[in-house]
Amino acid sequence: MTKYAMVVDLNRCQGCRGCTTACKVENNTVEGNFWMHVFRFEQGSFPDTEMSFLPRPCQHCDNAPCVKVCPVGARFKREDGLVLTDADRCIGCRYCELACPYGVNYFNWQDPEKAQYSVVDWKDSDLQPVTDGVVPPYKNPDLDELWGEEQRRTAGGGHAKGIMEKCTFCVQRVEKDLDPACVETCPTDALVFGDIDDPGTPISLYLRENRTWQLLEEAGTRPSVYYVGGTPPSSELKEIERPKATV
Amino acid sequence: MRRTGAIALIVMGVALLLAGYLLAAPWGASTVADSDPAVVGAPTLFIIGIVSLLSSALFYELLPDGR
Amino acid sequence: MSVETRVEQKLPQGVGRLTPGWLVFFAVSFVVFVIGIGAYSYQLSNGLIVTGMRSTGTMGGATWGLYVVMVEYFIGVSLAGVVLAAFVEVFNIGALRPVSRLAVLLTIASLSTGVLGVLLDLGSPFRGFVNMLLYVRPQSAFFGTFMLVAVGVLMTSLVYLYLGGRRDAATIAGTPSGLRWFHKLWAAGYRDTEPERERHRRVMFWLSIGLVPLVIVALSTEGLVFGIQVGRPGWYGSLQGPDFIVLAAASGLANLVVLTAIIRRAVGARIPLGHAVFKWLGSLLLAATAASLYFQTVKTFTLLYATPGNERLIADALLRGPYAWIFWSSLVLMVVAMILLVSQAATGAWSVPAVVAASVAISTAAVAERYLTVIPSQTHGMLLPYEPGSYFPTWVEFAVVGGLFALGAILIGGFVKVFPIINLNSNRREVRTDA
Amino acid sequence: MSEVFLGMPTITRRTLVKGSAAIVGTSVVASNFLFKSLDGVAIAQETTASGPVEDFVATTCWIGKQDCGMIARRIDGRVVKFDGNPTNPRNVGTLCPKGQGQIQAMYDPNRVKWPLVRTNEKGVSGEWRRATWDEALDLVAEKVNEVRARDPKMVLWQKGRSKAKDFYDDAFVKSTGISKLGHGAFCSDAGYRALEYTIGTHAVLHPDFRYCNYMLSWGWNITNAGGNKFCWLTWPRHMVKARDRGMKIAHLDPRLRSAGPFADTWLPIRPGTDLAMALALCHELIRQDYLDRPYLTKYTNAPFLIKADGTVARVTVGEGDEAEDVGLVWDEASGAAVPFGETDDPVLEGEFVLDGEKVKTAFQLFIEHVADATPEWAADITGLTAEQISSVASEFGRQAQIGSTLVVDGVEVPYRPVGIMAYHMAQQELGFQTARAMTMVPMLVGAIGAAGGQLSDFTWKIYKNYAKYEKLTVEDPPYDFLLNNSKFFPINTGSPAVVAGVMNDPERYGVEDLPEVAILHMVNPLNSFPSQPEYLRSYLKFKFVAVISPWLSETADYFADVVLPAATIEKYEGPISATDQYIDAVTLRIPPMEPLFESRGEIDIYMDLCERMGTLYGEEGYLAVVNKELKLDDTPFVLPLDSKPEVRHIFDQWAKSQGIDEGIEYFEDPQKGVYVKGPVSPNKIYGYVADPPFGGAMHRLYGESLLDAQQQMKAKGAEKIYWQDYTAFPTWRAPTMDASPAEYEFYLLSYHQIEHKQSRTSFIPILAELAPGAHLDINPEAAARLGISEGDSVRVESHNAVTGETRRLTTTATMLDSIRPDTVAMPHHFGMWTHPQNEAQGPSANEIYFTGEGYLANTGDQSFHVKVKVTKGGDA
Repeated sequence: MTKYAMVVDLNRCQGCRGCTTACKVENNTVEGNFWMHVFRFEQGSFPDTEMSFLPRPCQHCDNAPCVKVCPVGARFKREDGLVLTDADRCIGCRYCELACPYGVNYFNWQDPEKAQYSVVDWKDSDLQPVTDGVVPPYKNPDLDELWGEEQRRTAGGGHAKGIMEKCTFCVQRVEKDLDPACVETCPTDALVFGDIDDPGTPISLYLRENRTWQLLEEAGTRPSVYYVGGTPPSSELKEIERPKATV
Repeated sequence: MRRTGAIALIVMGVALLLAGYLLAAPWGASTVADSDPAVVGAPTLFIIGIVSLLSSALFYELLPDGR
Repeated sequence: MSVETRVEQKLPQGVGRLTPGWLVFFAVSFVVFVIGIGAYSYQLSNGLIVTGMRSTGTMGGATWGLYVVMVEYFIGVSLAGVVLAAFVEVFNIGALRPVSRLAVLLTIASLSTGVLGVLLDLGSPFRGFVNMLLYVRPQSAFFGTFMLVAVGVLMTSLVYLYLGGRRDAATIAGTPSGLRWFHKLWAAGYRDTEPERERHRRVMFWLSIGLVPLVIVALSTEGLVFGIQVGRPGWYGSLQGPDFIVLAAASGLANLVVLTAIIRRAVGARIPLGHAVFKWLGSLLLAATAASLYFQTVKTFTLLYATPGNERLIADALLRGPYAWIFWSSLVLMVVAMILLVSQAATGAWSVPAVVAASVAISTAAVAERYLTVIPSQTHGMLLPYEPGSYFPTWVEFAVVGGLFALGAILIGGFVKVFPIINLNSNRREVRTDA
Repeated sequence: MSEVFLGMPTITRRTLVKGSAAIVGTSVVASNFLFKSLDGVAIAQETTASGPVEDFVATTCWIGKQDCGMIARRIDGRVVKFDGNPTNPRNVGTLCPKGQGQIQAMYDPNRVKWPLVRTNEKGVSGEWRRATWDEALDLVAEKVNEVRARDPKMVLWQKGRSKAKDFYDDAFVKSTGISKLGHGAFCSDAGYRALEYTIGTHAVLHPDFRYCNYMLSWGWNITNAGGNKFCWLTWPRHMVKARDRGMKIAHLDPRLRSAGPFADTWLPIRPGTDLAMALALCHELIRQDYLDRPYLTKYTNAPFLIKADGTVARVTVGEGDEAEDVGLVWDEASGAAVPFGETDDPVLEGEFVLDGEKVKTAFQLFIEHVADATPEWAADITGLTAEQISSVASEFGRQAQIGSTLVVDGVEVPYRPVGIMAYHMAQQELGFQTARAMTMVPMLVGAIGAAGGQLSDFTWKIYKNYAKYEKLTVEDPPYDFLLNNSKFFPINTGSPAVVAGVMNDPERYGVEDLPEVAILHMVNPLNSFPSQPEYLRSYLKFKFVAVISPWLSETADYFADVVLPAATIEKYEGPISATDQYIDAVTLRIPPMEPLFESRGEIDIYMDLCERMGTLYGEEGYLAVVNKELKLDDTPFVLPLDSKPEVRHIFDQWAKSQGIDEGIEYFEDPQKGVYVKGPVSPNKIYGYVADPPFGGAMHRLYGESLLDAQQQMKAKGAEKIYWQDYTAFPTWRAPTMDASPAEYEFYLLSYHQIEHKQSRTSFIPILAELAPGAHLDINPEAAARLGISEGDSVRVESHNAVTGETRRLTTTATMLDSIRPDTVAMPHHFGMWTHPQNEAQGPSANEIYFTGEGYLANTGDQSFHVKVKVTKGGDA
């Protein structure tokens, strides 16, 4: 069996948000939606302060609260560990978002084209010959495809108003044996992705050689994301340099 | 007749409720199968079951007296 | 209009008689309803972006807002009516029999608005309707809302209303009027024979016996929607269900009191809605309010002792933070209502305005309580150190909620003009005299 | 194209699998129709008969400084994603947020789409008409040639940053003979000058991350910005690996944010006091005897005998043409002064009598120079504690393991696993001498060019300035408009701010001829350089300004007569070094698409411009310089000088000249893309084992020519503020800004955020989303005193301690505990206005910095320090 998981090595993470950007480009997510969010934290007061970073993808929990509450089975857990959202099934009740203690769900509050960094006119007529009018111009056709054995539209579905979406571990890349976009781009290799059922993969090695912890272990969600280094976030932390997340 | 019909509707209702429930997506959150009903539309059976149960009352009360 | 003039003198309780006051009431309700539809169409075409709701976490919003607050409120309100009617039936409480139809109607109206509210809140409402029929999962608490509340309770209430009104329908079906076809249809051949009465009593008894647990279970799932959430401080806990039910009972009775008072005033003193009814309702309200206040007090004390950490986030938000004014005002309203009711119970002097005042206070507090259940755990209950969020409804949400209230008003207001709202057979003599 | 309802394939498959009734499938299709019409949520999937065609192109990043290798994924020829190229040693398949985000920049319809000609007056926001390339190029060629005919130097070519190898820029400048200005004065150039002067390399300081165990991260913006030679990405890669090995980091910075969690020790030093800190470290290293005497005596001028007048005691060695003046050192054995090199063991410390005159070794003078620079003394100045300073020095000395060696790839190299990482540390008034003082810290322990020690450039190639600075010349006016060899800046970086000052008041600087035409290539002085008012006035004096840029810069908006649209990434450029310092590699930028709109690659633009100016062909022409710079001369791949080549052909020739048989196709191949030559030899990396050692440069601990320049400047009547920092050793003085009144209680710093690259990314929406706009970081303690809280609008007013001028801006306060309470800081990426994304981004700190006396280093480099007062309120 294949069981995908991710390691986030906080001893290496620079908090650069390259992962966030790669995710946004790969998955064409709209403004304000951060499937991969990177917290930047500060704690203490001068001169005894500390800073830390914390990338927060979907935790792809083995005991996923979002899956349990989904009324229509749009949110489901695959045997290989991925927790996905069927864009054809979702009714937009946002119950999964309430159930998730990590805050990883993002709803399409409006027509995605309008939310697609519309300060720039992607429909500009001089751009049309190159892009054929697609919005955004880097629109990834894979997102509209059906993926996995279950053949459901789980890669974001090209986004649609009124439905929920979240990090997919880049199912469209994983199915092609590629790393998720965030992992691929991470400048300091702080993100590791792979099959933890296979002892020979780099991630299995990483898990054997490092002490790990998980986000909100007490919530019993059994995440598929393992953190190395750093410390679990506490309420002492103050988030700084927040992205513009309002829509 | 009245009683039999009502009981039949109740039995059918309970059966449909059970069927609807059992054929709906099972409890569980670890497989793709957990997200799908065994039969698409199983919840509709459940609703028909409720309707059947309630119609037993209507049937029982509304069925005209035999002449 | 000739038809009106003809029926005016014949049908009881002003049925079929469109008074100026009622016309104004209905017109206003209709306008508010149409505004609600307009606002909703705007929401439908632009997406939920037009509401104040936003994603939790990085976006710092509440993903469930006023709609869900009102859904919780409406569904809560629905509890009391049909349960009261069932008790009246099972325990044969004669004093309350006059209002049992109104009670069931209140249930139907508030359930309809509540269930509609759920749909209005969906990002994809039409797909939501269809996919619920095709896929709804028992593990999700929404199964309870959809199957048990929306289908089970609502349909049972309709059957209850229908069967309970059959005798009255038969009574007035003899009166010639433009509505006679309707009353005849309702009566469906009822001739008030003893076997029929006996069958009716039997059906109503068993229906009531089945109904009460169904309603309790179904409505508890509304509390469970939040109670099963491990990921939200302030939500997880077995008390969410009972807490919901107790407040539901109080808010439902409060609404019933207000409605009864309105009907009494509108239809006139000739109907059997004396102080006895208000005494009963007031006493029941007192019991429900006391229980609710008890829950509320326990909750407040628990919050005061919240340890630093997750629950403290919510405690601070409620007791001292941005929600403090709502929290404390709702508590004050409950206490004021409690004082009003207790003082009347103690003296035995029940005054309609005082009971109504207490009811309005309780109903308002209930809305506030539902708000405090739904919203703060989203804006201030993130377990990861997101910045606290905020939520304030937009005009669209207010307009849509206004439309829901208007719909409820139209349902009830419309019903009283086509069917006697007060049980004719609860006190046959009076009714006959009246006729 | 046909539309297919979404649910259909799903349902069909499920129906088969689950065996449900077909009617259900039908109902779902029907319901999908409902959703589509009612909810508008059904997602239409567009399919073509053949399906989309996916392919990949190797290219390099364009947005930042170091040009990481990338693979562009294309769908039907449209780029949908850039990923890192795994074969590129520099980024090994990774990309930073800017690298990822630039895809939006490429498609940005707010780019300059076609040549623009101004239709309104200059000095205000521009109005434009669309022109053809022919018309625009003819116009530029005509205006430039008009001035060139009189004096080519009066044409000023200015560029922000040359991407890739700057051969095509150089070819333009050289073939036309015009003047050139870069961005260095606003960068680390004072540090470059200091290193060129001190050890001869054209670089600033970075440690040998491969072996370093203890690093002073001195103002290095570790998690946000680049460093010496590399962009951000490569340095952090090296750093995290070093930390995996156990390297410790002591971080000197008024802000902790720069290091994030990577500081093992944080020393929140007061801005502008680094020179004092460095002197105190030297003091402590000497006191604790952490000295590498063999290095100091063999490779530095420390043992030179210095006469009372500050000059080196010299003797002429050799005869005739061979004759040269050589410094004298004291030979203990013979008890006499001998020419350097004639004794293996010259005396390092001491005072001697030479020809009846007292002389001291340079090192003796240095010891005396830093004798008073105790940790306690520096503590007062730097705001640190004496213990902190002393312990850093001890750790640095202890970890240096003086005397040890390490075998690297079979070569035995002195091993001093300590070093300094400092990039823009020189951006202060005492910048040049600060960088020199900082270099002396690793010099004392012999870490320069050692394994694990202090590196600077990737090789030990000695830069031309090293020899030039042996003797500095100060001439009489008139000066050229760059003030070369002037009494103001005997060492002169060439600053656009100085040029602006000169243009505004030529008489004051003794300048007669001012430039008349400017060609501004991807440069935006009005926004990106401090002291906006200087540019607002001076750039109006140009009779003609041509701008080459993909976007309409603020400078273009106000001053351009013609704007020529340059392509972004979609063009050929190169060659581009792909080394990570330890592995040698080279690559090219390959256009992943045709240039968008009517934009063109710069090489095309310059060739066309030169053709019209008559400077393309011939022995002195553009193509001839290209041949020379790309080393195509004397190869079979030399470009003919009489025909204009395709740009792709130029690089094809270059690739073939490098022994790559496939030519440019090698670089276009996504499987290849990068030409990896293999590991760099330790003999190139480590100065001790270079041939000759350290490239043959004698390390100048003692700055004889600096002192000499001071004398010359005084003689020519230069003001003290210009000559005071021309001292033989770095000498502490309080920076001029400290004379501002006490109410200007804060030091203002501006800093770089990782999401942005200077001022050319803040309009990229996806990056602006992550780092949205300007704000003022302020310590909550200081803020509370001023009644300021998070999110408040604040007014920041700067004060020029020399002229008394004040400038102000309004921004939003952000509470940050990890900043000194006497320091406030702003990101420097904002303050632009030509792009719709710029709206509400807020101002740039550059608006309130000053330039000129007190705010320029003695090398003409810009200081990014100023004292400000902060008050609540102001117009938002």
